[in-house]
Amino acid sequence: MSQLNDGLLQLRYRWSFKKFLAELLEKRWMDGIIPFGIMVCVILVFGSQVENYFSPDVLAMTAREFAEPGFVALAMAVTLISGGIDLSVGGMFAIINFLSLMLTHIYGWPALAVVPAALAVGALMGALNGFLIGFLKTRAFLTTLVTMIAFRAIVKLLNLEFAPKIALSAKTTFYESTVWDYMGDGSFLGIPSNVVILLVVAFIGHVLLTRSRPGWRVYAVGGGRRSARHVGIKVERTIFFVYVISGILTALGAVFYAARLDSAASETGMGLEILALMAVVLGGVSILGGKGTPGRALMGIVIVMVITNALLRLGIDSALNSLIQGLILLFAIGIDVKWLKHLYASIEKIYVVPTYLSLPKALDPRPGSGTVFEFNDRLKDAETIGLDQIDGPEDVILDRQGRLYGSVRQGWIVRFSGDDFSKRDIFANIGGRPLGMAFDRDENLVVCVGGMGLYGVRPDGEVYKMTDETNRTWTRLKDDSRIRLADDCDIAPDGKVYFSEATIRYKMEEWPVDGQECRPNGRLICYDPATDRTKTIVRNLIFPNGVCLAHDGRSILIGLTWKCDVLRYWLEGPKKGRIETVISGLPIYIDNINRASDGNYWLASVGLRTPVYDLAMRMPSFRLRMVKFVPPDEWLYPNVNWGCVIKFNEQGDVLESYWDPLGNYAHVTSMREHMGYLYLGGLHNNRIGRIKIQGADPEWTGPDSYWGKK
Amino acid sequence: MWSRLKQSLFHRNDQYAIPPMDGVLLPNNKIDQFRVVRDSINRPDDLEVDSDGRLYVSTGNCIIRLHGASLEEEAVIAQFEDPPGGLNFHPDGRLMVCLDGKGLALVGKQGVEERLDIAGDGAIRCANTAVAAPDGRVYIADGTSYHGPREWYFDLMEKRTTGRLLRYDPETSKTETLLGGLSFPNGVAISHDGSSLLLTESWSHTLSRYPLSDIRPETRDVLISNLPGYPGRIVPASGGYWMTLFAMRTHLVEFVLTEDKYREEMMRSIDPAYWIRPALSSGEDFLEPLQAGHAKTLGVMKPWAPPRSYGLIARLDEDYEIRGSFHCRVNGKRHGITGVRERGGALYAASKGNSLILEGRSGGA
Amino acid sequence: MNMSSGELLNSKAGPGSVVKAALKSLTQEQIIVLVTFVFVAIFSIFINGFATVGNLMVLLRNMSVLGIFSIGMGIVVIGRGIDLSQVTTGAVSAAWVLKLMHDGMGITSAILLGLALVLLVGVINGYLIAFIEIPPLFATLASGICVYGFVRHFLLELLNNHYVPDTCKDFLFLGQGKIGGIPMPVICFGLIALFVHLFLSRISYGRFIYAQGDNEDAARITGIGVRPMKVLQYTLCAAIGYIAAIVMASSTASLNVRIVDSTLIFDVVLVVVLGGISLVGGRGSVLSVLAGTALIGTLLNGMVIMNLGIAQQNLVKSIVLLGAILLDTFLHPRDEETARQGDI
Amino acid sequence: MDQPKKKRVMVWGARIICVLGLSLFISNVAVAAEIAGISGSSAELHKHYDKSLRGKTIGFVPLALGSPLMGSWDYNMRKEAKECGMIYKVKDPNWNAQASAQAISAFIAEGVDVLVAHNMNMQLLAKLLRKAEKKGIFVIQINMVSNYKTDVFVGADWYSIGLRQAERVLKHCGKGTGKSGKVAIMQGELTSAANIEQVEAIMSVLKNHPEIKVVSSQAGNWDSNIEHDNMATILKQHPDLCATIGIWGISHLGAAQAIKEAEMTDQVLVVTSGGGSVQICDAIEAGLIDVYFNYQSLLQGHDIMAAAKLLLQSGLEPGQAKIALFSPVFEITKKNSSYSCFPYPFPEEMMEALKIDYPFLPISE
Repeated sequence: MSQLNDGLLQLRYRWSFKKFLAELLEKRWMDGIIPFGIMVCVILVFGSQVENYFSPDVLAMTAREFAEPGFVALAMAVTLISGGIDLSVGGMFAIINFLSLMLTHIYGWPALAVVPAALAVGALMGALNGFLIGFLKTRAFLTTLVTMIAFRAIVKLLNLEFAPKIALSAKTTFYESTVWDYMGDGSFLGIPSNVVILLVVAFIGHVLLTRSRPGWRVYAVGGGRRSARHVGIKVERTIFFVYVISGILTALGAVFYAARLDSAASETGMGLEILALMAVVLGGVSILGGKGTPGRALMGIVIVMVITNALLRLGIDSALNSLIQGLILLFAIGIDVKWLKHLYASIEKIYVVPTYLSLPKALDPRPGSGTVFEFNDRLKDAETIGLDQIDGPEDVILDRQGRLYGSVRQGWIVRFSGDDFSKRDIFANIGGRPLGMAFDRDENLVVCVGGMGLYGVRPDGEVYKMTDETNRTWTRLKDDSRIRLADDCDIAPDGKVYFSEATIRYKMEEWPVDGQECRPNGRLICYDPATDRTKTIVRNLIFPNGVCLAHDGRSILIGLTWKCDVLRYWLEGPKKGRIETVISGLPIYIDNINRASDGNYWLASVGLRTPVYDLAMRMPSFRLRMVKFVPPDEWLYPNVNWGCVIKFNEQGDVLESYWDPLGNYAHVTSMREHMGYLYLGGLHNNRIGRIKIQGADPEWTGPDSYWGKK
Repeated sequence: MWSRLKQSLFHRNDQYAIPPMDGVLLPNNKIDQFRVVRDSINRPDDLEVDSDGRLYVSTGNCIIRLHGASLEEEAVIAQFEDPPGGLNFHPDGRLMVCLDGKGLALVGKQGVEERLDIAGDGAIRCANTAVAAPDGRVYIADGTSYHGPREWYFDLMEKRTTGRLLRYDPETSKTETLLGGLSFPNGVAISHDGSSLLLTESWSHTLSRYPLSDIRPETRDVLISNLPGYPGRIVPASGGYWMTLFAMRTHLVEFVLTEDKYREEMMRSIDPAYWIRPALSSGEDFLEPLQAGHAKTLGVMKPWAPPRSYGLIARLDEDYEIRGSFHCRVNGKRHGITGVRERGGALYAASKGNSLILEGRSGGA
Repeated sequence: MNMSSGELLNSKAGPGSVVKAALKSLTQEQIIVLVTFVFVAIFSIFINGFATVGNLMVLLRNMSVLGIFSIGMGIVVIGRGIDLSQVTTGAVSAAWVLKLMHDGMGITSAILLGLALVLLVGVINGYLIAFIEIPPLFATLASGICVYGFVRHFLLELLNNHYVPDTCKDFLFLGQGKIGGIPMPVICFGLIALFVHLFLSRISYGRFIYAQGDNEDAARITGIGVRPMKVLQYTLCAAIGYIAAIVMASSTASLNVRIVDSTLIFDVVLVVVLGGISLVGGRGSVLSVLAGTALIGTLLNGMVIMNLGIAQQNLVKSIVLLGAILLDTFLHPRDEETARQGDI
Repeated sequence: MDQPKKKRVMVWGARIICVLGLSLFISNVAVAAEIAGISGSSAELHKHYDKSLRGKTIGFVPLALGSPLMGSWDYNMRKEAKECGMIYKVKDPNWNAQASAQAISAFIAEGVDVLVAHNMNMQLLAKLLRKAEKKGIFVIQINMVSNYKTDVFVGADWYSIGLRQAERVLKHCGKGTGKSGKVAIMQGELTSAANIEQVEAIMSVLKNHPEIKVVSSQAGNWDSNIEHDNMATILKQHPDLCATIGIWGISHLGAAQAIKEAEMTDQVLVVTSGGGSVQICDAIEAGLIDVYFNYQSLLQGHDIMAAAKLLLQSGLEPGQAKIALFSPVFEITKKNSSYSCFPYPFPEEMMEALKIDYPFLPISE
């Protein structure tokens, strides 16, 4: 009954919407998904309202009208991303429009010459903004506001001077030029010419911004001028060029506008800046800078243009129209601000999702309990090696020459040599957090490095990467292709490295949080040096930690820390690829597993199960609230101050246990037998210990048992 | 359910209500520097000094007297079937002894002379301290009507408020209940001017004062509220008072106190020794709950780890302001201080948690 | 800020710093006043009919509306904000008042209704900025568009031009009347300037605005309710803008809502920044507004007499404003270290 | 050749075009009638009328709604379209160039039968209008002629208005009047066709009279506030100003106010022009404005509809006809101001007229 009950509870907590949501929000494309949704809705809603909205020629017409603001939106987007803003786009737009008409109508330039000229002038005007904002460090908003007024005034003046000429030059009422007309009316495969150009430009811009150094600089500057400057980016220059580009893009739009309408109106581009601003913000380009892409800007412009255009075509009166636009703008910016402000906080809030785990009643380890786990003092007089010379040797291992290696917090592999291990040197500096280790056939040291992956160290101390990613699980929302917390490894006779990844949801230093969550977040991965391929072979394990190849080399043992189980994964034989439980419900939290000389296995315990913690494991919501409301330093923990080492046999019977009453080996995360001695390491210990084992084979060494005598 | 709602609505502000150990309560190691008068003495609970400077200790099932230059000599002066607790002299020279579950005993020249175990509306289950006013009437802090002093933590984890303040009149040998529904009244003392009565309530972390002439709930005057620990006994000092805090509050315990489902299941199914609760001593048994801060790194337990047990004596001045404090921190071994007395310049403390009698300089706080 | 610019000063030796030191000895108001005098002198010499008492009075009169607007804006800018919806709100509300009077409502009740509307908008602005934390620029930009659309659609029946009906000729006194030969607009300007000056310099709330504008976080830490303060600022700004709009409407006996599309709001910002109320907040005073107003007034008046077109006027204005902004950044350089993100 | 003469020629040219157009159009109707084999009876006419009009759509793109001028157009078109069973659509770009372009192309896309465009300037919509005609839509331009001449132009004859304004000013300030002869011109939008023509007309007259000095000619962007301030300045500078000419009465009211404030209403002749809404007549009553040339926007609205009806019945292809209907212009002064203006905003009963559902005969074959 209770079994069934447990099962049900497990199911109930297995899948969690909050977990799904948290991992969803983590996705970078989430920022883009919202504007996209809005866009689709808007198109459907208004499209259904306006008659024959989707008929090809109408669509083409609309698209043509969208394109020119589209360019301006791109310009606005670039400036916003760089942490600025360009309100003078409208003015520039008008000037360029007028200029190109002047050149075509009055001076009769060929269109092919007009375009570059216009772009050049646009760049020039942008350069003015850029110089003021970038180098003189004026405030973007006011500066561009002023230049906007100035540009507008200039347009007016030009207009007074030339508009009548353009207008009254009767014979050139319509400036005839195939190129010009193509720009204005032509289309390519049914797509209006300016739309084609817009898409091309947007694509190039996207690639440049998101995939090239200059682009990254723009994002960096927008994300934070200070940091950008501190990392040595030339902020001034970057900003300058951003505004130049903004000018060019605007100019491009204006030329197309001129080609389409042939109108030198001084009202041209009135309110275009607002339109563009609205668009890009709606598209999810943050006004706080450093966020957004050209693609999103285009989405935004589509949204805005659909709305305004539809409102106009529905004959909505102008006032209501502007009211709606204003509300949309307000809404968009509000969302934008709030989204950025709260996104990460809310992810933090809901990321940890504890699940239900019911452990069987544990054997009593207390003194006088008479169980195999009964507390004893067998580790009391262990010799200490490298006392206070070593910071947390998670794993220890010895090579054929009897040198002792420890993987320590600083990211080193520390080596002790000499007959009393008095000589200490740093064998290799890998970085990350080196954890489990194993020697391969050629005496390369294979190391699991927390936060980095699986690395190898040649006998001469040269470090080389073996793998740091595996095949992604497509059914999972969270990208688990990177290896975040490789924990312990062992090597099969065929040279394949089997290693455990404790959790894919948390970083190295967050492992206790995973303990609170207690989800099957871990997995067993196999790396084959021969083919250099990495493959996940077992998923959904609860913090798999120790990995040890069975003596016969036909199966591997996996220790699940929080589940207190030892599993066996068959590499060959009838049960090949199958998993079976060897031991379940130990009273201790399992860490590394290693071979013993007598054909049994050593198992290190990182800590003890306590009754209250077991109870907490059966009350996920309690743990959730604890993680939320209690300061991390006061969280309930497994008792990691009393570690021990136990020995068990192939059948999974626990044979004996070793305890330290002094607490010098507060917790033991690893142990190796070597020449009749047992060496002890601990994740937070300040020493390596060793004790003489009664009745152990004094000749036995790890490498021999794996790769035979040399 | 409501608590759940409250949690979600009000962001559990109560979680952050524990004041930091700061200012006059800044942790130090002064208790660790005390001289050990006796060790391996069986869980001493309270101390009392007589006019000749002899030290009376309630320990195990008896009262012993320590005397001599450095208190090296000792004599058993009374035996009980139940562990004795709070000690105080009655003006008539008899020693008032609180007995676990058995109320009060007055010990005179001929040993136990008088017993008081029923008080008006029920047995005195948990007499923590008894103190006599100058007029000879005895005020008794009866912690709870459910458990004896030994099981104080049951009372805490059951969130009971059944404590009483009783007054016993030797003349008429009448007992009356002055106050009820207190949350574990622990220490009771008469102010220096003899005009008012001081009372500590452990579970509400308060020290309050009542005018001796008129003790009613209405006349309560809270002197200190929201202490960072659970106040125990309070005794007069030269120009002030000593107050023991026998254990500290921790976020985890406060949290568990709000988690009814978990708490009840824990109390139902788990050995009390391994509950999440404050204790007088800790660290011996490895099935005890462990908190993140406790994890040893490089073989060291951090002194600032969350205290399951702690040693703390606070010094109050005439105006009941805390002026200083003696500490024994988490990594120390002199925890659970329940009794304290001052004699001359010396301060004697009983560490019930670690079964020690300690002597320090009273001026040190 | 000052300190850091001081450091800048020390760090950069050379002619620039010398000039800067010289300039720094003057406050920006003083500089502007000087410039104004220069302009006045030039105009008086080269433009006949400028230096007449009558013209100067006209100059004052024409500037008073802009001046009133600017004082309102000044309050917000001192608090490190900006209100681009001020003119819009004021104008449409005033138009509504005219409409109401046209529909037969009494002057006072109409004006009070309009005021209520404006206060509401001010509070909403403040809320958006203080509580939803939308940058002022965008919040007021958007709210301006909203208010314009809302009032025009629901209250003005889409009419652009609104007139003071014959029944309410008294209303015209506000803009056209004279007291002791001084036109009412000038008097309103004076009074408001006085009140706001007292508010900013004598009342604790006024001082708080400076504190908040100078360093919002510090202000919050010292226990000033920064958010309510902001709401207060934007409400005040809107209300003062409303007064300006009323005066404007009354002086031409009509109001065209399209003034919203004009560059008036930019003129207001121009006056404020020019006068030395830096956009970094916490600087300047009503006096700065007066100085700025004087300069712009002189310029515009002179340009009108010189018969320059609107376009030319705008060009000149924008150049002057550019100069002002440069001066501002030169005197109070933006401190890259403390500059907040999105603070554009 | 010099500007004014060229202009005058143009205008006369326009008038001739107009006359020719009308005759052409009449002949067309005759032709059409013949083809339709109509005997000439009213019923037959009615049939032809209904057939060619009913259910046809007419689209209107003003600069913006909400001013008397465009309001009255909108009103009349709405009403008359309803009367003859046509569908009337309006899209309001509210002074926004892109928007009005969008509106036009939207109408083209939706395929209306008649398109009425109020052009912001001389060639904003030119290209689109040509496109519309190519697509088989009749295009009527109002008040502001674009440099692409479409089927019909309905609107004020700015040039002649300008001439007449100048004449009035001459009469008031010219030779022998003994006035200073100083004249201020308050322009509107310098690039709008109306403005250009009218001002040129005025100048062409005034410049032949040396005694007249144009002391100021500034653009007020149709904004009464700007005109007010400008005028105030000008008056201070030229206290002996003789007359002011405004292009648009509504905005010129600002200048008039300024004159009133300066108490120079009697001295300064205020000449302006416009569509003739009631505010103007009030102003004339009040003596703010002296002479007002009213091109009667309500009538223009009617003309637009008339032109639309003609085109639809004429059987012409879009782009064939070139017709100009210059609006009749009335000069309003104090004498006739009481009855020469239309109320705006329109009174209820006028709005009621829009709500009527007119009865229609079925179209009989």
